[in-house]
Amino acid sequence: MNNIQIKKLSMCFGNMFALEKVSLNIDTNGIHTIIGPNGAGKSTLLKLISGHLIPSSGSIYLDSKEITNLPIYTRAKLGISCTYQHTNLFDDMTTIENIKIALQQQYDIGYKITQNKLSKLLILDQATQILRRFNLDDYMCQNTNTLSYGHQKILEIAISFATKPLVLLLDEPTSGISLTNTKEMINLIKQISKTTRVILVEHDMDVIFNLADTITVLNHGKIIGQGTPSEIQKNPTIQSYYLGHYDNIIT
Amino acid sequence: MMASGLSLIFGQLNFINLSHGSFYVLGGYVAYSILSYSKSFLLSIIIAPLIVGLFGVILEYVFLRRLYGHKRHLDQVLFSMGIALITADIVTMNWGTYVINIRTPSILSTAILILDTEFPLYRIVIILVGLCTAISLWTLIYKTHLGTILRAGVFDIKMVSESGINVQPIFTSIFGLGAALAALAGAIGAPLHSLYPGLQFEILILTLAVVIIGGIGTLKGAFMGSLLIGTVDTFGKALFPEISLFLIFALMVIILIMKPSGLFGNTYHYES
Amino acid sequence: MTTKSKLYKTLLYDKQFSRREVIKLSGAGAAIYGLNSLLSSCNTSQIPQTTIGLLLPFSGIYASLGESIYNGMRIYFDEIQNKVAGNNLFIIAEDTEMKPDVAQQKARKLIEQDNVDLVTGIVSTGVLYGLRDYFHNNKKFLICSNAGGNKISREMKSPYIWRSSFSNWQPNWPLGIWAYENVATKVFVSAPDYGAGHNMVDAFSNSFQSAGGKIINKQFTPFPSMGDPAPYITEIQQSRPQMVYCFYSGSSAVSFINAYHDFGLSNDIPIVCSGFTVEEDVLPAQGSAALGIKSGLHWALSLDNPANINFVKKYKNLYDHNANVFAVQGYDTAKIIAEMINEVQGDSDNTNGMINYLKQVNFESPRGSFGLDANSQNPTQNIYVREVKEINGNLQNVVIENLGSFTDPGNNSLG
Amino acid sequence: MNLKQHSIEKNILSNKIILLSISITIMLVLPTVSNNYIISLLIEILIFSIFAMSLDILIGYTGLPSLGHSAFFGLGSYIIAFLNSTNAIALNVSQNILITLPIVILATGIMSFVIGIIAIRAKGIYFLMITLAFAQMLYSISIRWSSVTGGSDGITGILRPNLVIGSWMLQFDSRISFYYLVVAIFFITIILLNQIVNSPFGNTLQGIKSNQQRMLSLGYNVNWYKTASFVISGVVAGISGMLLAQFYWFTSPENIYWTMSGQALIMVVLGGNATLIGPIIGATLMRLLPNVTSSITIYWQSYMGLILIAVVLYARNGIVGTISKIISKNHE
Repeated sequence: MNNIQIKKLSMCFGNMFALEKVSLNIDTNGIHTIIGPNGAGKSTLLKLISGHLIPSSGSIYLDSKEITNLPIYTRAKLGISCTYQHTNLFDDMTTIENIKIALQQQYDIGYKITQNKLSKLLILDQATQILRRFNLDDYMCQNTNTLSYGHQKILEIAISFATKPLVLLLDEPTSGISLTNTKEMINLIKQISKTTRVILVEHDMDVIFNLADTITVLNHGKIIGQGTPSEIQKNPTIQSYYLGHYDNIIT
Repeated sequence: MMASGLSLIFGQLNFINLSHGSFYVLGGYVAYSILSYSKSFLLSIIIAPLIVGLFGVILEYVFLRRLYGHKRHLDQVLFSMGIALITADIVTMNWGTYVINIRTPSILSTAILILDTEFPLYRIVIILVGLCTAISLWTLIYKTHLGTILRAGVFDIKMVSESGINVQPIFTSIFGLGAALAALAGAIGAPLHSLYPGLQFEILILTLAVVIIGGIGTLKGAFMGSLLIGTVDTFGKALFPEISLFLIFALMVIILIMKPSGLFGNTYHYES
Repeated sequence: MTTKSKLYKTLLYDKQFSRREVIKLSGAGAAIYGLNSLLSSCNTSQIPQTTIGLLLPFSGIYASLGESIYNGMRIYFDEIQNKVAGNNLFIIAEDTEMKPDVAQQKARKLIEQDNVDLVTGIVSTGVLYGLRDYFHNNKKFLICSNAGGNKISREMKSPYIWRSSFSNWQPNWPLGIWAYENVATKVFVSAPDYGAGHNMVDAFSNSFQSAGGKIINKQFTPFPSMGDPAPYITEIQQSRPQMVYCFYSGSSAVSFINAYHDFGLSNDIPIVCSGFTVEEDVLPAQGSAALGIKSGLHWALSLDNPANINFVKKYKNLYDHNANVFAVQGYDTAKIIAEMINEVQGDSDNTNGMINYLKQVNFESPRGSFGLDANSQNPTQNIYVREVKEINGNLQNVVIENLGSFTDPGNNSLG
Repeated sequence: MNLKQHSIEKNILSNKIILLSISITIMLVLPTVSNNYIISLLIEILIFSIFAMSLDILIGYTGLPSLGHSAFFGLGSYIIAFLNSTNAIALNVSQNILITLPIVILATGIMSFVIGIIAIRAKGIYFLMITLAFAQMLYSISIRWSSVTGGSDGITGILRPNLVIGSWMLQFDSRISFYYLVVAIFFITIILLNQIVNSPFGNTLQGIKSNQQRMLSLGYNVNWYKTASFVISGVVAGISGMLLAQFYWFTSPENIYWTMSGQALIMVVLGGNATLIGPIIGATLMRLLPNVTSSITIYWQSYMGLILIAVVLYARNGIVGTISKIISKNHE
């Protein structure tokens, strides 16, 4: 269940291939990580899955249902939720309002012009619980643009999580945040992955080998390796291609 | 094409500058005043743009630089409306409410034969002036160092200023240049259109249409936009005179449906 | 109360004031007065006085017309020392901006807050029609001093709305026959695409055709601004008619006539037009491009009658440029209003008395002999054919023929 | 935490009810103490407030700056002119507001749906322009198609409505009775719009204004919501246009011209967007300002221009936004 299948996916920008005939099956539970040097096509792949980009050719399946050309919101309804590399929140709202907006979609009441007290309380309660789970409850009534960058990134994930996704796509969740926040983030992602499949694009090797259950390595828009963290570490081609300069970290 | 198109050549640096209509009108009126003092048409079309250009520089320096950025388009529209309202009063205060016309200079006021029909020489001169302006602007923007900075600046002010270039003065002077061009158009267009209170509001809507059809922030877009509108307007008037006004807006809707960011619009601005 | 009277007295007697200042200050007076009446709801009729509300455009493209009408009125009110029926006369002017909704608001203000005795002014037909039901339903008097929409003399007639200016039909119908007999038999017609444009064209073409003439083409151009007239001129150029009939006013008149001249048509194809196209307000801006154009109107600057000579001279002295037909309309309107109020001894509630007076108005106006027609509630007046000629270095509309006295038919039978 | 939040919300709600009932009372009592002119000013202000509020749903809540809102305002006024007026054009369906109002709502609803579904594809300033283009197209139709619209002369003789239920009839012929009708519609509109903007649907709209992309990735069909907001806004604008036409007994192409949209836009921005009270304050000022300044100076346009520039530069949140900012600062 909840497996994502990618077949011969290509994406061109002008004459340049960002992805070239990438085929990939993500069918094991847990955290799947996509790594690769800058410009390898990791973010592009993620955007293709979430629907922010439409591929030049190839197809994407969620549980053998084709989603290649579906709009973003339909995929979201099917259970694919994503976060953004740069934070993308509702700036002029408070933290809890951010979560509420996600929840009201989750409960499918976003179009209603009346709301009874019970559902109001239910959503409030849910939102508080989620914030508590992400350790954001202290900032509940603060405007999101007054939060620290680290907290903003956590909130970013919390919003996506609130929609109860089947697959959560995370684009560099730890980039640009402090060490303590990074640790917190790692824990959170681990927790989330117990209930939700996570696809993660990351730079930080520490994070990757801490979290990943499986790893896909991309380079120049092509897959050059796949496997568990230990397999990847042992793979000599990948070693020479990519991991060379991380030797000290791995060992 | 037509004189009003000239004022629109300058598609303005990602700034929805509706005060162009006001500059156009001021250009015409100032030229009229200079003409009645100096009796020289040439002098009036040289000095009027300088004065209005200076006015534009002051305006940019004091107010407009606070309003840059694509999130503030609405503010820009409202600001320009304010300027248009004030200019309307300045004009009636100084030049009265009667229709004013600048006489075509006598050397140019003959009609010449083109393909068996008579065509006024002055209009041909205007088209030539318009072409020259367009070409020199194109050279400025695409062939000079200044132009490169400018284009980069429109795209990403932060990046350019981080690379150590101060873009603000350049923007100011470009804005002044834009104002001066509009004034020039107003001055040489005045013999055709005549000047009257309320002119700026008509120009204002036309300016918007041109900028939008061409796409914001591109010189090419503005040029093509004014060309397209000019053509549609002229042919529309000739072929379907009764719905010519309708045609321009229908064209606008069709283009925006097909390309929601204008013909040559920068998708970068559109996305964000 | 006293502040206000003083203010108006000084204003209306002192000719040194320019119009702008007058409006500005009289407006201020009105505002103060309005506030007073709001606060104390005092009875305003302690001192005998007559107040006239004036609805004119003072901004936008018709601003010059509003100004001319106001100036013309002032000349007449000065002549009678601002006294009617023994009362002091006051004017409260409001800017209608050519918008029906603004005009409604201003009309209500004048009648309901300022308690004016009657309202006059109105330049554009749209505004007139927009106000029609208000005046009709509330039984308030409106003497229209310009707007020429035919309907107000016909299907939209109201006993309370009279017109001292013209109906769009009026100058054009006689002109059609004259043009057929004196200029050419085939005509190209061009006018802006709005009510007045169609009214004028219909009147002209009906009489032109009934006389035996042929209309080659009718061209309707965008309103209010025609933009660049070149495509229209080119169309005329290509169909090579014997004559062009047109109606334009304000800036369109200037750009149309100038472009017509620039394209070299003025020597080949004569223009016969509605008089507004080459009236004194636009003639200076048209200059020599207008030379030779023949037009039909109910007045001309050069009309040789004592009333006109007197009026034209006064106007020039006071305002430093030539009078125009709008100013004359203002002058006549002022006269009608003043005499009507004299007739009912200042009692503006005496509607029957006022209507009876209006039905028999007859006097020598600058336009020549002038009367109001009881049927159409519109003037009976002479229509003149004028030609733009250069006299002593000045361009002037010279009367070349008096077509006689006409009145609106009061129905749509003649176009 | 929950309880606290809840009590705050409850507090706000009860405050609103108090405010509403006070203003209703004032509105009902006013005619007894003021003169005719004040009432007609009030009627205008209320009608334009409804118009401005409808635009605010688009600008303030959904973040769609429209410069073509006069299209629906004018449409409403023309439809009522067709439905019943003494003019030859009219169909004279009925004077009963229970019949005419639904027709106006339906017609403007369909029109705004059609225009909306096309216009919402454009974003930001392009949305502004495409709405303007639609309005200007309607404007030229209204001038051109004179056999139906009366051309530039407009349509006169529009009748005031009545209310007929069975044999019971209420006439809104006189100014006072029409005033009460407008007051009623005004408050119904406020209550409805207030309900809408504070509902989950309202939150969705505000989310779209704040961050459209995020809304998409949360699974919201953004275009659907935008269209819905466009339709709601268009319908309310149509109702206000209908009322104005009935009040003036008249409609003309000027009601569709872009300056009418511009006026509404200024009302919203001046008063403060994303609040319902803002557009009302804006409408009040805009209708009173020319009335007051044009009596003092003929250069009232400059004052308008200066105010506009000042708002853009110094008070981007409008009067209401600025005042509430000052208050909250003082609290701190």
